[in-house]
Amino acid sequence: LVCLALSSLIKCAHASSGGLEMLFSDQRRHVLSVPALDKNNKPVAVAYLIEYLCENTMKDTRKELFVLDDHLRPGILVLINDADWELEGEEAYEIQDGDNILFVSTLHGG
Amino acid sequence: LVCLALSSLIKCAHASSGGLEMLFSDQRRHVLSVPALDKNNKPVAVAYLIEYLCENTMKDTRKELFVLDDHLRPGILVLINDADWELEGEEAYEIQDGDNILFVSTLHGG
Amino acid sequence: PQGWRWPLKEEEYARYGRQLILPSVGIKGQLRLKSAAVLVVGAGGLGCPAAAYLAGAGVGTLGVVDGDTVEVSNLHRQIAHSAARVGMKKVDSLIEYCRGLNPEVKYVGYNEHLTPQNAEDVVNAYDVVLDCTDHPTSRYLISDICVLLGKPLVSASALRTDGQMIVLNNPPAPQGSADGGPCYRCVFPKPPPADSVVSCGEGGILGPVVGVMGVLQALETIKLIVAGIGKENDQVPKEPLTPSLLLFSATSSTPFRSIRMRSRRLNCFACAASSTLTLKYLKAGSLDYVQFCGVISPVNVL
Amino acid sequence: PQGWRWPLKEEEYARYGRQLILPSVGIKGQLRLKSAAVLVVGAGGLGCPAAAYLAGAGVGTLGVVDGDTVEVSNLHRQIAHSAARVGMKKVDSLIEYCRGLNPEVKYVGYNEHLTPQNAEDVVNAYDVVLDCTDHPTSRYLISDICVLLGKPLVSASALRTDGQMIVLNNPPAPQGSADGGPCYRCVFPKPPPADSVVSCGEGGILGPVVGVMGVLQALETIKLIVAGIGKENDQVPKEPLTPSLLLFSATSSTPFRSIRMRSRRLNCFACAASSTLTLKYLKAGSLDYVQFCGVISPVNVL
Ligand SMILES: [Zn+2]
Ligand SMILES: [Zn+2]
Repeated sequence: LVCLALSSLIKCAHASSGGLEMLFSDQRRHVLSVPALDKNNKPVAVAYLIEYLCENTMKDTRKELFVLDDHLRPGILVLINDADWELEGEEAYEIQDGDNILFVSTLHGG
Repeated sequence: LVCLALSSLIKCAHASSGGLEMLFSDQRRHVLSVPALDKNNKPVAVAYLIEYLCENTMKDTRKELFVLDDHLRPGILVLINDADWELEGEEAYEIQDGDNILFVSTLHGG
Repeated sequence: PQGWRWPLKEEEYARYGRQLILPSVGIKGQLRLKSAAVLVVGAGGLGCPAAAYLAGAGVGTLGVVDGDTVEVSNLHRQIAHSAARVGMKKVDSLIEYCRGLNPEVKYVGYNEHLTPQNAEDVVNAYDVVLDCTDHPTSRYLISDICVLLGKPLVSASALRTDGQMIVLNNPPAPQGSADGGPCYRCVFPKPPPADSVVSCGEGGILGPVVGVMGVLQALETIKLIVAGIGKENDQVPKEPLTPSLLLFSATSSTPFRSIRMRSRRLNCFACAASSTLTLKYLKAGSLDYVQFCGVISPVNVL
Repeated sequence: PQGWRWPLKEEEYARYGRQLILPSVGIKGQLRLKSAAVLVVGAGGLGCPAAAYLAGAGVGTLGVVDGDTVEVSNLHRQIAHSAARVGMKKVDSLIEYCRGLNPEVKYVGYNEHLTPQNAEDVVNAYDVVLDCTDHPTSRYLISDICVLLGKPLVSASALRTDGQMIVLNNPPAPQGSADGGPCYRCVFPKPPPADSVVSCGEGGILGPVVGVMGVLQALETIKLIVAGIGKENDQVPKEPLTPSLLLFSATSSTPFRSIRMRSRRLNCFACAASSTLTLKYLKAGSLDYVQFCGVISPVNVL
């Protein structure tokens, strides 16, 4: 649940909830190693993390349940350090030392 | 709810819950400035914080509801960074940068 | 009794004594509860416990909206119904239970689902609305009518072992006012793809998971009323309350998380200054919630 | 029907279908629930919702212990009772409600308070115990008997706008075994001074606050049973589970906190190797819980 930016790598453990874990081999938490800088030598943004998760972590073939038209699909909340990512710059948010990133599927049952 | 150790002061905001706030002017959170070193030039321990709270923050005259025989009275939990203080050395625990200290009165109603 | 000069009846002091003596409630809070009308939309896993604790607390009027009938598969989580009431209208069953608990409350049942056509008439008389329904279509409709009529909305949902709760449109300032809290569309501007929506029937639900969320809805509602909602409140906050989304995950080692959410969205379809949403527009059926949320296909996963 | 070859009855598939389809429950979990006996001590603000959701989930046997009678001042939070049942024994009232919800469960009522003398006979037949009582004396007694009989204990409490919950003696290893979880005495070795103990009657209680804690007790109990408690469990953890204390504060912006608690106390009066506590000792009345917890004086504050 914590992201640590190392010299060249971001070690990132993110968590999924609300059913999303089914896309990720039924695990709620993943520890990842993501490069700290992207191809253009810029700090890695959440958009990159989403792409990375989709390509490397997701075992389910139905990528469209996580990403639609190159963006996170509607109905998935991204929570950065216990705040809605809309308060933090959304996809452009640059992942920092010690960040805490959570993907949550919105629920509708009652 | 966060304790910051500065050069010579500990700025400490602690929280009370479960009825204890009644002893502290009905406030749940307090921001305090406590010396970072005690009289013997040692880092301040939780025991000192309890003494300090009793002498400086508590408005209620019934100190015995917080301290009994120079120790915290039974029925009050001290939680350091979301862990029982018994896991952290109890009264001897030395307050660190960024610590999070919570006093909670145990409840018995149902 | 003759000559009784207290603000509450003798029976009410006995019944509500344990909450009356709380400094945060008091006589003033109890009178606010007594004069409040609360609408629970959905008499299922969320609505049953929510209505139970609202009735217990002594709200003046409790309205319940649901068009369904009690089934035996409801009973593991819908604790206000009973085996003997299988086949009965859920609205009637829930009200029968609540009346047994507290006959002092005025109960109003709406044995129908909320629709764009009946929404205004149903919701108008209430002070707070609880969304205890189970589909995105009703969630967008309830939010829209709460924006249009200026009602705070206590919204919760649950599935499998997870739950979510948020208080929306609080305070319920008019469309375009920056003083209001965000609505459901501010937080979720686009509905999820229809084939990613799972109901409790399809995905399953653990009873106490949805139960906890329903009880917490009652708690938030009582807190709103006791503090004085909307116009009644003397200390209207200068800045809008930004809500907190409560996440619950029964299988996690830290089962609850509180997430800071955004304020009103400047281009929100429902609550922005630019919004074209009106009561007339809604009632005319110009918004097709079913189409907006997509065609529901029976096969799905999330 | 004749020739039915499934592990559950047809009616049970219908009734429990929504929880059966959860991977964490399944047929195996439902059969474990059906074969489990759960004891709820206290039929008040915690016991009512806890028993409701345990009955709903289909535990095989549900025992309820309480010596009190339903009063009108209970009804704002004790949602299984009703105005018509004021004056009835709480045990009978709660069981009547639960039987209405789920007649498939076997109910056993104990119309008495738990005492050192009856504790062994009452608790022995159960697999899990819920402490839904309202005083330190009963909390120490229930913990002691659970240690002696090897029962996991789901303990909760509430007052005013706060609540607390912890799962104790889990796993319920014998006295002196380091494989067991801590007991109530490990966590609270000394009782609070008697004049600092406040009951809900004196301090007040908001209904949904104690309601949430009771529903969460049912949830923890179901999780324990479905995962397989005690000996039944194939994967007994090598290290004892250190429990998490859940704190709830209805007025806080982050209302829930999960606190890591200690493991068994090496010199615990009840569960340590050196403990002199035995069933015989308990039953003989050698432990005076009232004296241990101090004389109760009516004037107090915290
Ligand atoms: Zn909006
Ligand atoms: Zn112990």
